[in-house]
Amino acid sequence: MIQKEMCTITNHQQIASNIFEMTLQGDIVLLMDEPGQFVHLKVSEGIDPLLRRPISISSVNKESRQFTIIYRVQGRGTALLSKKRTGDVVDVLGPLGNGFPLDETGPNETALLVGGGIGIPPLYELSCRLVSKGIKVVHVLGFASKDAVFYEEKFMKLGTTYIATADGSYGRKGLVTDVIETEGISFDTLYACGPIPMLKALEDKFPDKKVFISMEERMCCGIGACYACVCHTKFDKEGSSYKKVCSDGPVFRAGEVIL
Amino acid sequence: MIQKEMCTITNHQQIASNIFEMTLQGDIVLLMDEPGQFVHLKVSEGIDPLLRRPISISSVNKESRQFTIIYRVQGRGTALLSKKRTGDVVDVLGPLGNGFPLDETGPNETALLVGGGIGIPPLYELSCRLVSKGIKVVHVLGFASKDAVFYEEKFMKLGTTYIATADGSYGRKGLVTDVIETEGISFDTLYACGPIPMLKALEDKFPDKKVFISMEERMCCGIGACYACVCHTKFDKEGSSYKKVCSDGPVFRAGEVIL
Amino acid sequence: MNRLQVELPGLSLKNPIMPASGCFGFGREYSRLYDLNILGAIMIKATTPKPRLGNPLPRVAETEAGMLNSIGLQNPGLDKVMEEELPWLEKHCSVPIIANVAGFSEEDYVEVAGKISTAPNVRAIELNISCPNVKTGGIAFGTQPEVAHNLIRKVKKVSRVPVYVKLSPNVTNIVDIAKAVEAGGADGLTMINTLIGMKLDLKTAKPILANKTGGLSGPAIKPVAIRMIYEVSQQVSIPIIGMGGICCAEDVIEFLYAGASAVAIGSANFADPYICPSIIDRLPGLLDELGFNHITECIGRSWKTQ
Amino acid sequence: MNRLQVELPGLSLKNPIMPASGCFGFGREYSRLYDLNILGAIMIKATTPKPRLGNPLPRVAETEAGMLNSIGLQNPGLDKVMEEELPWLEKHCSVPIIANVAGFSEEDYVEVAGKISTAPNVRAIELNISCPNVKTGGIAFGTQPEVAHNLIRKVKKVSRVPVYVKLSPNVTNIVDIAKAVEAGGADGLTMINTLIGMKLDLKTAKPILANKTGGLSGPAIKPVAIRMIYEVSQQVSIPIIGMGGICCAEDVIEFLYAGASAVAIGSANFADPYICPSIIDRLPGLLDELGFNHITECIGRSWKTQ
Ligand SMILES: Cc1cc2nc3c(=O)[nH]c(=O)nc-3n(C[C@H](O)[C@H](O)[C@H](O)COP(=O)(O)OP(=O)(O)OC[C@H]3O[C@@H](n4cnc5c(N)ncnc54)[C@H](O)[C@@H]3O)c2cc1C
Ligand SMILES: Cc1cc2nc3c(=O)[nH]c(=O)nc-3n(C[C@H](O)[C@H](O)[C@H](O)COP(=O)(O)OP(=O)(O)OC[C@H]3O[C@@H](n4cnc5c(N)ncnc54)[C@H](O)[C@@H]3O)c2cc1C
Ligand SMILES: Cc1cc2nc3c(=O)[nH]c(=O)nc-3n(C[C@H](O)[C@H](O)[C@H](O)COP(=O)(O)O)c2cc1C
Ligand SMILES: Cc1cc2nc3c(=O)[nH]c(=O)nc-3n(C[C@H](O)[C@H](O)[C@H](O)COP(=O)(O)O)c2cc1C
Ligand code: FES
Ligand code: FES
Repeated sequence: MIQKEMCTITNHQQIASNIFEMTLQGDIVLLMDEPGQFVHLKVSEGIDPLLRRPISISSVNKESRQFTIIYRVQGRGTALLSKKRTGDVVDVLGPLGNGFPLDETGPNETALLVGGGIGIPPLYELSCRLVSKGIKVVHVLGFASKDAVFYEEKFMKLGTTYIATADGSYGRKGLVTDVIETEGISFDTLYACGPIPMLKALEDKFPDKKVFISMEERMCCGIGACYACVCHTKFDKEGSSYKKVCSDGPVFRAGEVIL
Repeated sequence: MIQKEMCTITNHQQIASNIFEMTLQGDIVLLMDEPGQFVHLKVSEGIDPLLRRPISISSVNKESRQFTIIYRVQGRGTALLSKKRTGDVVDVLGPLGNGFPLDETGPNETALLVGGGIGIPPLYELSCRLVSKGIKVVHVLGFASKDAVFYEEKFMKLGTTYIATADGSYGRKGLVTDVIETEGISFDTLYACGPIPMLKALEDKFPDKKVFISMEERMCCGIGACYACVCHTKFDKEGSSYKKVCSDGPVFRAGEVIL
Repeated sequence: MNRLQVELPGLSLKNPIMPASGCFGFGREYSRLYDLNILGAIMIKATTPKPRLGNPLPRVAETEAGMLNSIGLQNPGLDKVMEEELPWLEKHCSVPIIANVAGFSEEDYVEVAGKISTAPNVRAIELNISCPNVKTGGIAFGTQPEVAHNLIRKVKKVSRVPVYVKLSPNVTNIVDIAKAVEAGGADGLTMINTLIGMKLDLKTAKPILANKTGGLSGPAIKPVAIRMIYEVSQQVSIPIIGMGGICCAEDVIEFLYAGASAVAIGSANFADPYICPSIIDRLPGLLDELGFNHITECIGRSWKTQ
Repeated sequence: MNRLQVELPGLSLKNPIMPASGCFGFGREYSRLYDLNILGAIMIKATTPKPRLGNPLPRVAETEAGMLNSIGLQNPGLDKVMEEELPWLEKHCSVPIIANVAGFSEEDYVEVAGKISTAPNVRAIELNISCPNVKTGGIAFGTQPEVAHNLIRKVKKVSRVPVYVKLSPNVTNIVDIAKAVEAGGADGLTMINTLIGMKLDLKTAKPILANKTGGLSGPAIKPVAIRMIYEVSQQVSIPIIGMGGICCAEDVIEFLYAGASAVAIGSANFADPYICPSIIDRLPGLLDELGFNHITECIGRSWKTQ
């Protein structure tokens, strides 16, 4: 079920350079079942900006009816969001889309969670859920540079965590794929969220593994009605078969859609 | 001189139904010399709404660098203004236009100040200044109804004050012109601000008196450059001679412009 | 008496509010949010003879008080619309459906209009001669009065339901087109489709949309829509369904004043998926405030002598 | 090296920023706020042969991310502009002046262009064949390629300075008009003028503007302006001064990317009277951020192969 609710901000803080963590409270939380789903936020009343902004749910607490998002200030919409104060309300539509499948990894198996930048937030709830099912998790998290790093300790509490930065200013220098290779990380299932080149590299590197990726596209409706976010399937590159990132995704099995 | 300044709200409260009083602080106050001038406010950052809003200066305190405006929530712009909190800043352009002439009334003469609705605010500073020059002031203030009445006591402290309401729910029932007639108020100079029909009635009623009126028109630039607020002069009804309300007014001598 | 009831050729509307074509798919998604039966009608996504994948991504870009789209008439094709989408709609709601008919040649339009108008819940078709996002067809039919005229005559011959024609605002003289369309036999007009626009990326210097240009919709275009409806409604005698930037009940009244008899809501669904039901809820109260008994009293009030 | 210097026919601009015609009067008022010498140029208010009072009030209405105006070419007339306004400008600043020339017949345009181009500080004229707010003349010249072409030939004969022609966006095919104007001998284009729009009053049901329709300007029309400049700049070889909704330095770069060589700022002056100086201040830093040495590197970057 999808709901629209004015949720109250219970916590809002900057956690890295340009990165904010916001916790919101409302009944909508009771509907949030799959890690990897997202919410569609109206960051201001009125027409400026006009459209909602899709942001992943990064953690959920049903008891306190609170959920958390982590976002980077990118343009006007996220800049306006970052100015809101605790106690203000935000218009939330959600939960939207299909999340990461939890049952594709068995107990005692290992899940590798790979995230890049603002693709990392949804992996946090995913990791919590996998761990609570007795699954071993390994995280490889890529950031642009040291000052963009967030949630390192939180992930470390859940499992082994490698940090890579593009400029080498923190953790290992290089790409997440380099880290997986040099560390020789072995796993049963791979869950990934981040920039398309990263997703592509992972797909190419592990053609025989169970790999799940989460996609990003520009959206309007967020619920599958407007055809803004459509991507081709590998099965039918030119034809009329397609997937909508907002309602069929954002999580897909690797190979399902063309990156 | 005209200045643009981000002024800080030092006080903001509702003083009647839909009517708010806001006090702002800034160096711009040092330029505010003539009662009847106005400021041009940007009520929000960004493009919604796009244009500034003209609001009269209702009182000025140069020592504390504060000035006060009184406004009615009319549409989107004033509604947004009314949501600002003490400590917030407002983008103020001003002071604009020409105010009421103080030297047209001699000491020991009587000035009649007639205001209707949100035309009343600029009369407050005017009255203070006239009184400080030793001039006797009489106020006739018209409101729609009882719940719209504001500043009655403040005006009473300065001089005799009659209140009229259109629906008779407070003070005398009827128009300000009725009050002037039934009370047989005599005066040397008349200063008026309010709806056009009121200004017209006053002009017609006192053709031989010194009458000064303050006009309202939709504005863009507020400084005389865009020709949005132009009105014909009585002297040249059809021709190309004209006055700009923003920069030649808003205060005109009765008869100068066509109402 | 239903104060919101409006009667138009083929369409008995219990209120004048309907989602605009392309912004509501075929109704399935929004049916998860609210009961579609509350709507006056539904304008479904453009249908072409064959399935279409549409234009490459990105297909949407936000602009000041508006948005650009270059979806490019993506749709599952006539057969699937007839076999799956329309029957699904019929099963789930009893609201009149207005089928948006698109194509790349006269034959395309004729084929789709002929077949789709036989569906029991399709009460009218909306001939889309104004799509700015395809290279051939679409807007090419909507900018030349004669071409539009001929197309409509052909479509009228095959359609079993009234034909509304969707006009493009990207023309020098909208009244000329409207008159040609009326003379061609159209039963009504829908206006306006999107203005052609573009947005460039500050970093790459290239258009944000893969298709380069897109259709501008949203509040930004409302003054253009109002002006065109005001002009056209005084020059034709067929009714107009108005659209272009409607965001609230007040906007609906403004469109009716201008001369529209009903309205469609497009981009505003994206900002608030419950916008149609909220507007419908609000209308009776707004009529009270404005002193109208019945919503039809608003129609053309900006130019009618009272 | 001045990184913001742009050379155009008749105009040596120390930066590509100028206030748009009609939004800056004849410069006097804004000179009270800042030194006009910092501007690249100034486009003065339209001038007609005789003084004009313009249209009745209200003449302006706010819309979403835009505004409507129906000033109607109010101006003190050619003689007074020659005798008072231009000499005042010459005395107070050394910036090139672009004189906006308007009229109701070919003779009007020829008369104003011939005389005003003799003023020593008028370095170019901007032929306003796109004013939507007067009943005859204005836009009538700007929507028909042939009419525009003939007018420009006549004006070119009498003008002592380069002639820029201001195009109307209210046309089906802007490229056709632009080509006709170029063929007529224009030295440059300025685009876009306003889109025709209308706003109705919720209470009275009547148009807010006394003139009923008005010209829509502001950020709302920016995507239309960008699209038209993108299309036209690839089809003509004369330079374009771009305008339509510019509010910040980033917008300026977008217009240059699209194909403009300089820009004019209109409605944004009303929101922030210091907008021109702020943009001029910000441009060098923005060029650094984007990695450009010189502002001319931005021109046409959206379509030029690098
Ligand atoms: C399913 C999904 C989940 C996401 N989760 C997160 C998250 O957890 N944290 C986070 O920081 N960001 C996330 N994003 C990206 C986020 O939506 C964009 O950064 C944001 O929309 C930018 O808005 P803006 O107004 O700041 O930027 P602007 O550039 O001003 O936005 C202009 C327009 O482009 C769209 N847009 C710009 N960048 C993106 C993008 N990368 N993806 C989609 N639309 C974009 C905006 O939504 C808006 O419509 C997610 C995107 C998707 C699709
Ligand atoms: C010189 C001057 C002094 C004024 N002083 C005061 C004052 O002290 N207190 C007060 O409450 N109001 C005053 N007004 C009126 C005030 O400017 C309008 O009420 C206000 O602009 C409405 O804005 P809005 O966004 O709430 O309404 P909207 O109706 O949403 O405004 C839409 C547009 O119309 C313009 N507009 C609407 N009504 C008026 C109006 N009456 N006059 C001018 N423009 C209008 C707005 O500025 C805006 O551009 C004054 C007007 C002028 C010209
Ligand atoms: C994403 C999107 C897709 C659209 N698809 C269609 C379409 O398939 N057929 C059509 O006639 N109009 C289409 N339109 C135009 C709308 O129906 C409507 O005419 C236009 O958006 C103006 O209304 P609005 O401002 O309320 O959005 C589309 C608009 C948008 C925003
Ligand atoms: C109040 C006003 C008056 C205008 N007067 C003129 C004019 O006299 N001549 C002209 O060519 N354009 C005139 N314009 C159009 C502007 O020069 C400009 O082309 C248009 O407003 C688009 O730019 P903007 O969106 O930056 O305002 C006027 C615009 C406004 C808002
Ligand atoms: S955003 Fe509308 S279909 Fe995905
Ligand atoms: S508001 Fe621009 S001239 Fe008065």
